[in-house]
Amino acid sequence: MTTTPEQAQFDALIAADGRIEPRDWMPEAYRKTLVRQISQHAHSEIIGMQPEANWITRAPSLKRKAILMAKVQDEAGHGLYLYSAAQTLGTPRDEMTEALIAGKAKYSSIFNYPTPTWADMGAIGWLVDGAAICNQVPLCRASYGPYGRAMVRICKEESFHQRQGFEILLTLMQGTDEQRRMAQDAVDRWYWPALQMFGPPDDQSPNSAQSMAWNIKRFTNDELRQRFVGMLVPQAEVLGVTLPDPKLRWNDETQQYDMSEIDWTEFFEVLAGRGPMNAERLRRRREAHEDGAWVREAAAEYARKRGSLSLS
Amino acid sequence: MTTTPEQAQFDALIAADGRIEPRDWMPEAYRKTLVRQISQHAHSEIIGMQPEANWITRAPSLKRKAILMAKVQDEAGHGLYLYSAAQTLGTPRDEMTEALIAGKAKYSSIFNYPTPTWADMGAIGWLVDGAAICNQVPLCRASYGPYGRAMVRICKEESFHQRQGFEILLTLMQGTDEQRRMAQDAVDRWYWPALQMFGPPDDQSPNSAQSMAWNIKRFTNDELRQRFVGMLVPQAEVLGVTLPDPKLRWNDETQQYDMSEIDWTEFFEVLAGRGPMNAERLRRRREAHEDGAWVREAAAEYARKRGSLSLS
Amino acid sequence: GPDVAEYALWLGDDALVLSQQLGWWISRAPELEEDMALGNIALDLLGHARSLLHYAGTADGRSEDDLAYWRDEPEFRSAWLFEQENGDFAKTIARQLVASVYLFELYERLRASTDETLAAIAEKAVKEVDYHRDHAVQWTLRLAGGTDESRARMIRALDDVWPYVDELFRDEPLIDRLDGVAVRPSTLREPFDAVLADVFAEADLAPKSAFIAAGGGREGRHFPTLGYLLAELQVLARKHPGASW
Amino acid sequence: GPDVAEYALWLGDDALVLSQQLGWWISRAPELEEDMALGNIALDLLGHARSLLHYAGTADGRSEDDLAYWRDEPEFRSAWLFEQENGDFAKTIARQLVASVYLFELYERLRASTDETLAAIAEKAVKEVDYHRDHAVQWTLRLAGGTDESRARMIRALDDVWPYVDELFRDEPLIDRLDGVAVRPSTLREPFDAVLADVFAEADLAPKSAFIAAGGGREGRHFPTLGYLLAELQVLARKHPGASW
Repeated sequence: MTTTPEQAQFDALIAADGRIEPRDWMPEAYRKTLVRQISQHAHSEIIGMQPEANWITRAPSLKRKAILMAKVQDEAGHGLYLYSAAQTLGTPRDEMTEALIAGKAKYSSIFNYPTPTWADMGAIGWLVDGAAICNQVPLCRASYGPYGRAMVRICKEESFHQRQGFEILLTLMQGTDEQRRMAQDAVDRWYWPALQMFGPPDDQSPNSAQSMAWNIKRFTNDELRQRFVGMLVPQAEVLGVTLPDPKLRWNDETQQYDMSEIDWTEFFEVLAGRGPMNAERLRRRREAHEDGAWVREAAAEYARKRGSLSLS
Repeated sequence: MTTTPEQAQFDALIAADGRIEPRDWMPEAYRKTLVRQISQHAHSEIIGMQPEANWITRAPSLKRKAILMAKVQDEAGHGLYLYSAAQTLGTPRDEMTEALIAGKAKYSSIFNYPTPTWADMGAIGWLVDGAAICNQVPLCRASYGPYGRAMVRICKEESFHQRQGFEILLTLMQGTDEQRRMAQDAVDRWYWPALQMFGPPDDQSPNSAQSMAWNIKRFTNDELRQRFVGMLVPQAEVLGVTLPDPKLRWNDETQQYDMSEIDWTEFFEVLAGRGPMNAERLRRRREAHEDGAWVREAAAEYARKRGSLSLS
Repeated sequence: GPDVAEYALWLGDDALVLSQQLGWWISRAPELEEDMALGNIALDLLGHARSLLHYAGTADGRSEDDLAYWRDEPEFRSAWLFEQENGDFAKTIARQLVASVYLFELYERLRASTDETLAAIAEKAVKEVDYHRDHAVQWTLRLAGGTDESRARMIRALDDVWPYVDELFRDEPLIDRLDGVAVRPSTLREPFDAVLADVFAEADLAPKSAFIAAGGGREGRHFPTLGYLLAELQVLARKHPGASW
Repeated sequence: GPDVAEYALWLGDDALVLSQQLGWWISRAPELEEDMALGNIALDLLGHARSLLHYAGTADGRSEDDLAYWRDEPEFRSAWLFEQENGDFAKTIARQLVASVYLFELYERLRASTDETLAAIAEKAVKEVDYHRDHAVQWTLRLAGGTDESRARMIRALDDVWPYVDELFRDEPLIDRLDGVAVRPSTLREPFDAVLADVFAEADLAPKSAFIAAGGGREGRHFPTLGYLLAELQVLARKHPGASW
């Protein structure tokens, strides 16, 4: 198999850690991988609005309500940037939305968990956004330009969200007994699912190597997971919460944290559609999309009429 | 003007306090008066469900919730009997419903008031159902058979509802200070509108005479109002609530209660569409009707298919 | 004992939550006959809930109202099916179909419980639930066999409740401790499926979902709707602690 | 003084109630751009509510959260327009159109208030409300001039909010006591009508209703939706008296 000139140019750019832009030639597999990853990421932002929207109307103080509203709204914004980045690869937003609603597209499995208490707003910020940041910071250097640039903006906001989550938990931990219990319970529920956000162990992650070769991914799943836990441990101490892993401790020899083996059974159960909220997340997205169809049609029709008016 | 034989027979029946049945001949004006009165009464039952339905999901004990649900459900039943009685006069239910939703039909103005507190469930039962009973008991002897018979059944249930309303207020009056205040406040709000349910004073009620001549109505507005107040006074003493009329007292000379002059300004304001809930009552009825259209169409279509199936 | 009380809570909370949701329809149904029918069903279920909560409360001296108004979300024991929102009329009917067929099979067997109170409650309830079942079946047939729109809505509604069917038939550890007293949920699946198979055959329906919800109501983990439902149910009572009504 | 505080509550409660309702749309809007736009508007309004409630509370030492979470329904001062349900998107837009045109005219004049705090709040708010007004106008035009369905919905929505317009422009006795501080509501009616007349002319609309609702929000008599809205808004805070968040 001979290498085409375009392929050679692409390879050279990647080798030089340069950026691929929308008009550049790229291998089909690279394009496909990116569309899959970026649209998954966009869907995750959109579906991820739901667990938090659950508490907007019930937030326990006006300040927290404002922060939460702004956060969920940011997620809509992230979804928009990401859909736009994916669109530069030739896939229209509608098509991605249809795939999501039809259950044919993936999104981060973490959003299939419910948010039964206010403390979940803290735990999601601290743990879920925290894990997302570990995953995403390296993506700011992803080889595909529009993706990398979208991630720069997103990461800034995410780290703000993580701080707010931490602050919610801190306030709860300094509050009443009931509030402390609420915070610890939320950490207990979100800790393992957050660790699972980095994906299966490296030896079971077949697509990672290609993504790393293409400079889309920069670190392995296990590397990122370690980095995340390293970040959490001192913060947990400040909070006064216990991370629910009795085996968790620093190992001077390996220079990383020992931890219990992750139980992937539940992860794969949720992935297979047997988590708590899988059905509801898609139902709710579908409902919003379908209830809004007449509005989108009206806007399109109005634009069409105005367009033909200004042309006539 | 000569009297036709049918007219003579009708007049004789009325004179003998007999009953007119659907197949009997009747004057057009009699038919029209009845359709108007019965459909108004039906609409009042249906619209009257809304102020009470407002508390079904929030009733403060399961027993009260059950009683309230049963009551609102009874009102749907009353609406059904009355629409059926009106249908025997040749007006289909659909037509009456359309007229209601289009704002072309009247219903009792009392249901244009809101029910901001639980005590309103007591005050409506005691005062509104109480006034309704005073109005309706004589209607059990109305000359039109189907109407009189519907009223017999309705009156039985209404007097049960009135007792329940009284009991709600009694419990509140024997409760905490806040509950007592709530009860008195509700009585203050509903007392005058309830007295207005009997209609304008006799000297301003032009249609009464004809209705009485036809044995539809048996007592004048003022007679009924006096009877109602006479019933309330001892019950208010048992409850320990104050009726909000400083001039209210028994007059040995006239052998009836003296009372303040009724301020009809508000009554006519509400009647003219400037009450608190006029718009909302119709909007909500329209919404239920329109949201249910696809269900009624489905039922009709299914029945049609089954019918043609069993015929084939 | 506490185990029987816990079991009574399971059944009582299912009935209470469903009743609360159906109560919303009164004054909003597609026709007056349905205001009455759904009202009737809500009333029957509220009756079951009251009997069951009253019985559950005898274990530790709490009243039906203590249990309904003063427990927080994690103390409730309702299954997720009952916690699904009313949605449109088709969704309400789909939920009713699953709920009433399940409850009928449950109460029919619970009549033979060695616990006399539960047996007596079941004896009364089964007759009422039989009517609820008939109501749901008739409407399922009408909507599935009515217009194109009603059929589409009915199919979607069944698909939407389907993920919550599985939880109803899980044997929790409590069941093992209540041999002869409780009905083993797993034993109800076959008769449930058989009844639904007949209905679906007649209506030419085949509910499906890519999902089976994890559930967890029996352990106090609830569908997000429950928090809102309880906020509304309890708001007035909680504003007046200690008051009688 | 207490009169200024009362006036701040009027405006603050209007903003709080509307913000709470708009917040529901976030994650449920017809398109992502509207999740963001409605979220933005809700956030702006919440900002106004916080400033105004904070200021109202300085009169007697209550915090914005004391006022938002610990007052009961009769202590709220919102007008009925703001208490109207979200309904469909057209209803939300119709409510937004009336609310934002009214608020724009109000805040524009309130900048000249002799009360410096109110003037400063108005100075900031008027710019944001200008954007809200533009958003509502654009959508009114789109829906009225879009499809047959959207036009029918827009007409119905405007008719449905119309009975609640009148209350906004009534001069309550409080206003007489706040000469120079408060804006006299009746003076806003003419500019309000003028703006809407332009919009309606462009959209070929003519809202009408046989009804003018009595209202009464400024005296604590509210539309029935408010009780439910507050139950949800306050449920968590009230479960934990004295807690910080």
